[in-house]
Amino acid sequence: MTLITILGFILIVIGIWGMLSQSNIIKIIIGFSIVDTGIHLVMVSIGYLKDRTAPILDEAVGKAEALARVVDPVPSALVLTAIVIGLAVTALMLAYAVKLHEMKGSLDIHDLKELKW
Amino acid sequence: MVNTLYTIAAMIGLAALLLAFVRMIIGPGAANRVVALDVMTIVSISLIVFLSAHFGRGIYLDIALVYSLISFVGVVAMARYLERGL
Amino acid sequence: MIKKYAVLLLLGAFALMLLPFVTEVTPFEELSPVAQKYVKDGPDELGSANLVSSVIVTYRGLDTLGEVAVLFIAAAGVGFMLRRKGDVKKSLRREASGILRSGTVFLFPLVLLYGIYIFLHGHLTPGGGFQGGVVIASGIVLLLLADVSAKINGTVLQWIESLSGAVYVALGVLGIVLAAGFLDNRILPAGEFGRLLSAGAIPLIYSLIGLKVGAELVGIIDSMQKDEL
Amino acid sequence: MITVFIIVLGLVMIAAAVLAVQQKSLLSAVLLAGVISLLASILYLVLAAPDVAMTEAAIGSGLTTIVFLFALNKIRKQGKHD
Amino acid sequence: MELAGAIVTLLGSLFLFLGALGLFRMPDIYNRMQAGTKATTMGTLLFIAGLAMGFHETIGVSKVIIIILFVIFTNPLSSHALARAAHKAGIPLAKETVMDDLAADEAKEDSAMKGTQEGEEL
Amino acid sequence: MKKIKHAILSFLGLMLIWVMLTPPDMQEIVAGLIVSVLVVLLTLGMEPVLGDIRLTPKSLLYGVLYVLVFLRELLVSNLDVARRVIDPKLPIKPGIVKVRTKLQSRIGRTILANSITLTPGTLTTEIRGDYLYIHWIEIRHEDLEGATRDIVQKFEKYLEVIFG
Repeated sequence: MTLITILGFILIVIGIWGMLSQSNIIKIIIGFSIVDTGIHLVMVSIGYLKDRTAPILDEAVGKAEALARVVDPVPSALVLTAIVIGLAVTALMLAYAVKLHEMKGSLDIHDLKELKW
Repeated sequence: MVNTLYTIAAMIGLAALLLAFVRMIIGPGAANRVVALDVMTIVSISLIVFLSAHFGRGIYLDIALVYSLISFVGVVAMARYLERGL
Repeated sequence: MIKKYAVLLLLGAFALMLLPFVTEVTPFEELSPVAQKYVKDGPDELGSANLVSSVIVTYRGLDTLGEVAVLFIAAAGVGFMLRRKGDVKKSLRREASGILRSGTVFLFPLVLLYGIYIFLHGHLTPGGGFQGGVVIASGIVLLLLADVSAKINGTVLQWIESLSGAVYVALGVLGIVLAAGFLDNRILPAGEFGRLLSAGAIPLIYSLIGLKVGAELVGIIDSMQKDEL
Repeated sequence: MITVFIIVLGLVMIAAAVLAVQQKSLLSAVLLAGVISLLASILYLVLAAPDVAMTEAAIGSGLTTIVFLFALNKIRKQGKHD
Repeated sequence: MELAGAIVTLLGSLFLFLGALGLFRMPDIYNRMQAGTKATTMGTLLFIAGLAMGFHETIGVSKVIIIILFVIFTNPLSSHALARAAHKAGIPLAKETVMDDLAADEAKEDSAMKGTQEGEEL
Repeated sequence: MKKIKHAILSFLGLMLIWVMLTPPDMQEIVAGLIVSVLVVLLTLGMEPVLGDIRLTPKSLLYGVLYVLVFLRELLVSNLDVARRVIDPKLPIKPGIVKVRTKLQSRIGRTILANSITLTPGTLTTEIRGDYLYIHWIEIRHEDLEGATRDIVQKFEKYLEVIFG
């Protein structure tokens, strides 16, 4: 549905705004996860076909009529794995943030002066 | 007639979700937001069951079940964080 | 100040870039050719009622293997980042209330049963290995939350994880030998469509994925939680 | 009917996202990110993708929030001992 | 049967709304939790039961019963955990509050075991 | 002894839930048997909370009565909350009171606390030893005995027979 596509794009833009404008590392990670959600919404909404139902065959959808009644299963499969990867990446980033806080005692990226040119 | 009643019920459920979200916005403090999130999850479980009936697919109910278990774990984690027991 | 404008400019550029997706793309009326093949032949070829599962486990099985590997690397990375040598102080956590503890003891078997239900029925209902593994991991997190003295046995966790991973790959290789290719599910009989014992090896492979994902996620949580400073 | 659903949930999600970015308190920001995932999984159901909805429910609003909480907890403890 | 289901669902949604309204109007977190827990539990129960009555051919009844059982058992438990956490975190009660036995008892205990330091480090 | 009772009861409970989750089919029932036994074996090391349930005809009868009382109280409590929330003056007089319970078994206390949370105007906040601390939305008795009589005893007489 187009509405959900637009919603996904708005979420992506908000997330990028958060990542760029905030200086706290945890807030940047939250922005990243918002972008993640937005991208997943866009991908699933592109696979949606009007008035169709989930690609799981049971009493409601028979084998014969499946071709005319189900949505695209490929984006679903893609997004499903992407969500799990998103969790792994988020956990890894948080581990970095914890380590960084242990070394520097601060979560603000302005306090990390060594890498600035 | 019957369908209109169901639709009205779902709309009232959405209104409840919105009201809980207002509490989420005004807070004050994280603890109140956790309470609001708890209420929002419970309302969402109802809405998922409604969507399952609306689309006529009984298999969607599994998601409501996952929600009722996972939201419990999440709220307990937040509570333990607040009382410094994590 | 300059930074603020730069951010705004970048966001505007992004919005302009994304705009054609909204205005010019017309929604599809038909399934794409690949999806048509999956939907038309999938149920008869593989015997799985959930087409998403058949795509994940068999048609794009190699991607899933890669994904599980990425998850493993992330878990190892978290464990590596947060490892701590020597001086671990006494844990300073507040005890959970007795009501929560006995409620957890009552609820944990239910969570476990539901997780197993999800990954055994990956080919019939929404769900599968990833979701089931996450539900089981949440159950174990619940135990960690409710009991201050609860510890996770790292050796058992590693054994579960590596054993299920090894069996997963072995099943994949068996697919080359007995059926059409790597991770083909037709190494077991297809069974009757729509019952529990159907879809060849999909329930088996999904159970292994579930165990592996669950073990990895518990590992991540464990390294996040233990060794308080 | 479903359109009303999408519009209301979408507006709430956008508001939650903006607040999550603007919020001063980290814990509140994490909770608002949890709300986004919660409502996204309802939208996945509308989009006829129950597998994705279940994954988002279990991971997005469950485990991600818990992992964030554990990390915040570790950071809080480190702050105490400085 | 369908009409009865619709009416039960409508009733349930009204309780859900009242729960959210209570969450909105009450003065402090404990009273909010009171409204939030009770009304939403009952509301969900009625909402789901009504849907099961109206659509029992398509969605089945047994899974709905399991959802109701889970909600009835987990909802008060999580509320209890939250209420305890809120009190331990020192969130104040509303100004209408008459008495607080728990805080009184905790203060008594703290003065009794002064010097052990255990309470301080948490 | 308690452990065996716990194992059998939890096996039966898990099996019931499995049968309700799955469609009626022979394969599913066999799978349910295997999975339930597996889960019971995996959780054998935990506390046998269900071992406290008494299995006499009287306790079963009281169990049914308890469910009926609980449902009535749930309905009453919701009407009570509705009345308070709708009233523009918001008639509340909250506070935390202390009550005592006679129940000894842990699962019995848990169910008592949950029931109290779902009944009119009360919310279990903390448990310490034999005392429960309860947030009451409209305090009617400030003393221990009065509050115990009002809040706890309507459930306790049933739960005492079931769990002891």
